[in-house]
Amino acid sequence: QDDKVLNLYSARHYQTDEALYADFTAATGIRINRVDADDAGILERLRNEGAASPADVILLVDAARLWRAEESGLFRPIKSAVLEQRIPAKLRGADKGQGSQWFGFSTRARVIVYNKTTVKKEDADTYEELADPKNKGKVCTRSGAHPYNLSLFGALLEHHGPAKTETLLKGMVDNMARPPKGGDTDQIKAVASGECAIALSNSYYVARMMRSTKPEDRAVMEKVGVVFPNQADVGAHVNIAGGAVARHAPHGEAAIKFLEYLASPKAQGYFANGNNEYAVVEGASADNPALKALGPFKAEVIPVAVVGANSAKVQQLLDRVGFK
Amino acid sequence: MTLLLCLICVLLVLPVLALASAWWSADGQSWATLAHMVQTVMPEYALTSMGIAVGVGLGVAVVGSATAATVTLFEFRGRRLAEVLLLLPLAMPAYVLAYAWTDTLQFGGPVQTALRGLTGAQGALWPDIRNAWGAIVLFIACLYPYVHLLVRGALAERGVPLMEAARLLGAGPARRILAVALPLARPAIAAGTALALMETLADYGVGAYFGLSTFTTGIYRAWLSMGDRHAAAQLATVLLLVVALLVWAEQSAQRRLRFAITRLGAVESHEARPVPLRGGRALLAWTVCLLPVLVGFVLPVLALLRLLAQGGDGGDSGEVGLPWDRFLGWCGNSLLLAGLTAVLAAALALGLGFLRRRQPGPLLQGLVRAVSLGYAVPGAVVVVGILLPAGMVQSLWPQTQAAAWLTSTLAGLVYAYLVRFSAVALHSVEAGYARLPQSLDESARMLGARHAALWRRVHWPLMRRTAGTAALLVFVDVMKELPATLVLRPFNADTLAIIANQFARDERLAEAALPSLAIVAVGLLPVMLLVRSTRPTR
Amino acid sequence: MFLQLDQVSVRYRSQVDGSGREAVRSVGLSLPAGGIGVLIGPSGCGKTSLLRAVAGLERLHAGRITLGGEVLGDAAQRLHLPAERRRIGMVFQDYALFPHLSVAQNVGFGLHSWPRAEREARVSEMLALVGLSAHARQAPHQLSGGQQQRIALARALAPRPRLLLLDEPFSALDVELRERLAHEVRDILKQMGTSALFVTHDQQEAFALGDVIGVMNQGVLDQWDSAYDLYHRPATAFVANFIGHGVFAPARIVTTPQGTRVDTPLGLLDDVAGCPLPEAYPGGECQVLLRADDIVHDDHAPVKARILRKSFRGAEFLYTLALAEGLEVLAHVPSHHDHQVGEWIGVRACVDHVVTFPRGTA
Amino acid sequence: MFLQLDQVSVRYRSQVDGSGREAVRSVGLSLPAGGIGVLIGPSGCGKTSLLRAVAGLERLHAGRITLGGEVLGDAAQRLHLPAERRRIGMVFQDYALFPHLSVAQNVGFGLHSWPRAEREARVSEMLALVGLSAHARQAPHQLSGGQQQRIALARALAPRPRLLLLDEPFSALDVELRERLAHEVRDILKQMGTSALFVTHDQQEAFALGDVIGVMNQGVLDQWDSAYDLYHRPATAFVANFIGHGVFAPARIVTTPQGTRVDTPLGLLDDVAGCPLPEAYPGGECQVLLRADDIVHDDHAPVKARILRKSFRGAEFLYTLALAEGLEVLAHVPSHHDHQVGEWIGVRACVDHVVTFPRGTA
Ligand SMILES: Nc1ncnc2c1ncn2[C@@H]1O[C@H](COP(=O)(O)OP(=O)(O)OP(=O)(O)O)[C@@H](O)[C@H]1O
Ligand SMILES: Nc1ncnc2c1ncn2[C@@H]1O[C@H](COP(=O)(O)OP(=O)(O)OP(=O)(O)O)[C@@H](O)[C@H]1O
Ligand SMILES: [Fe+3]
Ligand SMILES: [Mg+2]
Ligand SMILES: [Mg+2]
Repeated sequence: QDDKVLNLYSARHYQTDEALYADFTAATGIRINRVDADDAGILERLRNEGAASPADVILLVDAARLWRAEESGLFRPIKSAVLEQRIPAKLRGADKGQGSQWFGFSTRARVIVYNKTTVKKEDADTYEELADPKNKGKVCTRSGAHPYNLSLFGALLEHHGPAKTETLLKGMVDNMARPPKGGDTDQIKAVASGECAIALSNSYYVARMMRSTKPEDRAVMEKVGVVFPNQADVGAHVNIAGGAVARHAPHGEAAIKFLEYLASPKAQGYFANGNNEYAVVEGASADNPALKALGPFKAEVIPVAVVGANSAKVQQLLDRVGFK
Repeated sequence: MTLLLCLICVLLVLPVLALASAWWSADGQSWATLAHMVQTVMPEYALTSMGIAVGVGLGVAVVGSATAATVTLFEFRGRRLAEVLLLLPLAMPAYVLAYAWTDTLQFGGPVQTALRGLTGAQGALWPDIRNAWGAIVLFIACLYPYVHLLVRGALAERGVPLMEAARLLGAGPARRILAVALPLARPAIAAGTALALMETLADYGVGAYFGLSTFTTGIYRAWLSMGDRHAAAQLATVLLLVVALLVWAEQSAQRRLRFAITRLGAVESHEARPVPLRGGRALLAWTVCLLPVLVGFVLPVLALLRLLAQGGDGGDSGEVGLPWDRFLGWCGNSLLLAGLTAVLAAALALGLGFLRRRQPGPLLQGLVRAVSLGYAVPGAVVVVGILLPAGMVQSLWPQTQAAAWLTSTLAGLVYAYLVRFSAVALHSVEAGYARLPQSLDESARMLGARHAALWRRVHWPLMRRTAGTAALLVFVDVMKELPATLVLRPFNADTLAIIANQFARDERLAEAALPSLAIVAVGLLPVMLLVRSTRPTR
Repeated sequence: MFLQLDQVSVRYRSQVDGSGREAVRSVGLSLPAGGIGVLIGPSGCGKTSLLRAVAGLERLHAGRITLGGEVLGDAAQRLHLPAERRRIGMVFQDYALFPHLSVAQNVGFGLHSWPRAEREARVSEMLALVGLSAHARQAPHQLSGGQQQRIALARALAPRPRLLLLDEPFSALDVELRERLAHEVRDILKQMGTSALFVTHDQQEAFALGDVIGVMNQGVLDQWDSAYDLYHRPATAFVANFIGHGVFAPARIVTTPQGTRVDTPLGLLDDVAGCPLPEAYPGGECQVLLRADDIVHDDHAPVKARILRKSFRGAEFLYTLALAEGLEVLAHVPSHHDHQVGEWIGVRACVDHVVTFPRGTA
Repeated sequence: MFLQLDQVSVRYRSQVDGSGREAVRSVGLSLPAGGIGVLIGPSGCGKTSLLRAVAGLERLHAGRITLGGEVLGDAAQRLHLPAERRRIGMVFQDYALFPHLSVAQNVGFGLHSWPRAEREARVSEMLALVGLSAHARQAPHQLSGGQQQRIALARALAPRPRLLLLDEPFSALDVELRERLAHEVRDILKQMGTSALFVTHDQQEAFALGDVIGVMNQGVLDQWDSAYDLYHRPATAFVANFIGHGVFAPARIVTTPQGTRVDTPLGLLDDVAGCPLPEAYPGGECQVLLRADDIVHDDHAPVKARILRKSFRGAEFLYTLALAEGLEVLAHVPSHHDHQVGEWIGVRACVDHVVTFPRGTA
């Protein structure tokens, strides 16, 4: 077998990753074959290719999906000293003796964005406040069914239990300034324009807007404030983008090498600087001005498996309260 | 030959069957999921879908027929230009249209901002277009060409003797068009509308972006959020059943009637010549033609160009913009896939059309109907339908590597496209065949022309243009296709649609603008080519 | 006159070389209100083209058409009233039934603006007239050729047009039905005072239907006259030849003690009421029309002829005979005289109206 | 026999209620090699349907067809040879010319496998036969109705099929052309020994063309016989009525000293060669067929009749007459007797073959 190639299935949708891969090839001489799609599609493909799958490394951008793929036996456990050393245990799959099945390489926080002129920061600094009647007609979000939100609500469910969560979600629905639609950037712009006042967004979209050279984007960011929610209690919700080695990977060696490369300072720098994500390796995010400006925050600690297992339940709750 | 075609059909129906099989293999969990959805959201989803379908169906039928009638039955300054313009929206993917219009018209978009600045007004000047009504308008604007193209073909061969007869029975131009020309084009209108409807029902991109609660949204939720493939497949088959019923109803209504014109009228007759329009009426004709083109092409392209001119949001962070060097490769992949699929689909449709004409029977009819259903399945669900049987085959006979083969070659992708888009070619060709009188076949057969000769010497010369139209429609559909390409393409085989989607998913509309425009531009190539060959010579 | 055509020409542009071909040349005719005219002539002579010009489906290349005083078309003034505004009905040679409408809907097409009840009544009435009430709900393609033709007729009659054009409206019907329909249609037209212009290739039908009959020949209207005059006083050799079975025999006008006679291979012909004076032809040389009905088989006749062919026509045989000097003539012989091909039989001419033309015109 | 039909039925499934309608019912007929058969019958009686069954364009609902010993179709054995393998030519009632081919290409369509030179020669030959050589390069829609029909004929004749089916091949042609073509087509068929089955609604044509003639009535073949027998010995009242102008008059078979006679309103009829014996009818009561040709105008005849209508037919008038007791009869009267409508004229019957039927069958 030609160990000079590596087959990569990626759900990362960031053009900056090109540089990341090119660097890896330059460093190791291993060529990367790549297919990127959405998480669901990649898993479906992997599942059906079965033992014949050419995939070596799988990159996904949602912890729940990583967990589910692991449950379905699509990954193989990895023993790698480098990975174990660099990546915090809470960002790894459970180790049942043979090593973890997946590793998080970057994180993004689900932050609250608010309009500085119409909303006081204190009124929007917890997720729960999104459901508070005081924010009636102010909230906008992307679809509740989007993995970013499913993941967040899954965590809420874990904290509050089903009944309370349902009330919370209902409250959010009642507070909506408009029905859920568009992406996170859309919500930020809507907050700035005054169409609504409070929104949820992934941190990297916020950071990207902050660093934009376009005057409109800067004008948008002038108008909005960003807050890491729940700093007083559980911390802000954090999701993981991570990778794993496919169960039937033909180039297992190269695959591990690649994952180790992703944990390297250089690659972590790409995540942090190129895509405004939080690197998992200490200090790598340091020179991203936007992330620096956002400052440090308290992240929630919650087992990924729990969030993953919750997503179907969350969807049912959403359906019930009419959260689109 | 018959066997081969039937085999191909079975192969193409396989994914649909795989989805249907979910009803047998359904477990308690999927029933629970279904029950939950039916109790909570499904009624609303179904209602929304129905509303949108009705709106789009009526809209495309009216806009498509009206524009087709305008350019074929009338002559006015710049008619040729109008003919070309009317096809442009074909190249426009619905999701791109949705992005472009939303960006332009939304609260914080350039138009409202400018207007607010101008008038000093506050708040939203108009409601957000991201609702069911907006979706209906957008779908009409990008799907009417299906109807337009097919109807244009039908009207070009309109029965001159019949139009003359109608004249002599006192029918003025309006009644002649409404009571004779268009009813004769009914198979074409029905086929085009069916295609537009299936496309609408299968859509996810626009629906998701607009936050619409459609049936397809439901399917996706069941699959993605609840992780329940079975329930998703079950819902998908419900959708198929509805579509199948609709198509069947129209077909059986048509069966009683004929739409073929046995004798051709004199070329020089008035009826064969388009009626010249001048002054106000010519203006009206232009309005009819321009409105859909403006909404479906010109304005969104301008919007995209504006985004492009503003440059990416990349900023100083050193994020890369578009890698120009690879752009050609993406174009190439798109063209290759689209071209290959278009030719294959058209050939398949012609083959099946021919067979059905030779041996009309319920078996073939059912098979063709079933193949057509692929178009009504949301793209990602088709992928599941394709991978499922392949995966099964592979797990039973691992050495075949069926699923891996499917994903590691372009052939697999082309197969997926055929599963999904054969309907487009089938419907077009069927509408074309409806215009060919049976008596021609009969006389050819009496003169000893059977099978191949009948095909080559009678059907092909008379169906050539229809085949071109069919190929064109498939071509642009493949150019725009996303979900199946996303999942099933081999390594490193990105297409323009993939790239556009990558940017769009990353919420970078400005960067998405360029590949989107490229899709449009590349899609226009064959459109232009076919404008010429599908232009009626008579 | 109700319908008036002056110098009407119709031209088709040829697609091969772009040049024009005149299908109708300088045709003039007129028809009184309520009159029925019939056009006959060989295939391709321009009958359909002329009807289409009257209907307004072809523009006039030259000439002028008026109907009830109103100018329908005038080539010189570039005037052309659109067909749908002429209130003229037409039965097309190829029926042109709407394939997407039922039989009843086809018939009712022209009654669009009528109140529903009246429309339905009229449709039933028309279907009853053509004997197809039972087929009202069928599609045209489910009908036989003759049935389709009858629907086309019913459809054209239904809206009570002021002028009706009928292009071979009975060509696909059997004799009995055709006669009955011709009769009834004529009665209806006469009752309603509708004028009509028929095209037919059946002389009997022309004679039975027409108040005036026109014979067309290569785009030209040779004669526009009553049936009787057409038969007995044909204007051209072509008309003489076209109407009724006959051959032209060389003849000479001679003056005998009993008066002017025509000397023919069958002997001297007598009744020269319709015959021009001898000096009309140089040296009296002319040709005379001998119709099959004019030749009588008579065993005692001095002239003998050999039977070349014979064909059974019911009550009689049509014999093709050759005289000794070679001239071929036709004769109707009652079918109880059963002579064999090759036999020599006696014939004589028994002509009421002698029709002569200059040599070489036919 | 070359062509043999046994108990052939054709049925169309009605699309409205799904039930079947029999267009042809248990038809049996046979045609020797080189023979020419003609089918006549009223519109919608199933002629076209029968031809289509022979051609293989409709499946048999019952019965069996063989051609030259080969079984073409057999309903009982579910056998159906496809049309294109039967080597049968057909002229369609609606021509069905190929719109994308020129006239010459249409004619040459069936000669695909012939060498080029031969094909071209044959096409020219056929075009010449139908008199359309000048139109070879035109498109079918540029031709007149009759011209199109002739192209359809030329196209079917060109490949020299072993059996030719012609569905009203001359219906759009004028009498002269039609007779010439009928004649020439007959000669060609006879020369080449091709069998043919014509459909026509013109009795004269049927008599002129057919070796055997069949009369169809509502899907049933009433008689399949020579022209002479059809006319003089009709098998059914329908055939008698359909062939030749006539009416049925009540009559009685009586025995006179001179032999058996038929007593009719016009007096005793004499020649009873074809007449069944008196006891065939209860009390001798029957009806007798009186054709227009059988009624002779004779000023000295004792029976008088009043002229109801008259129509000019060229050599003669067709009079519709009413006898004193009310019976209407038809008569052909030479056109030099010019009586007026309403006048009473003397008539007598002059019947060769007396045709009688039981009362109430027509
Ligand atoms: N496709 C069809 N579907 C149903 N009924 C039909 C169809 N074609 C013909 N018929 C019916 O079958 C009967 C016989 O039709 P056919 O065409 O054989 O008549 P025909 O003898 O050829 O008459 P014509 O002289 O008018 O052409 C008619 O009553 C007609 O209405
Ligand atoms: N659309 C056309 N283009 C060119 N020539 C035509 C066209 N229509 C008819 N013609 C020619 O014009 C002449 C007259 O045609 P027309 O149809 O008037 O004949 P017609 O008298 O009706 O003959 P028929 O009795 O055969 O129907 C014919 O020679 C025909 O070939
Ligand atoms: Fe994202
Ligand atoms: Mg004509
Ligand atoms: Mg017929």
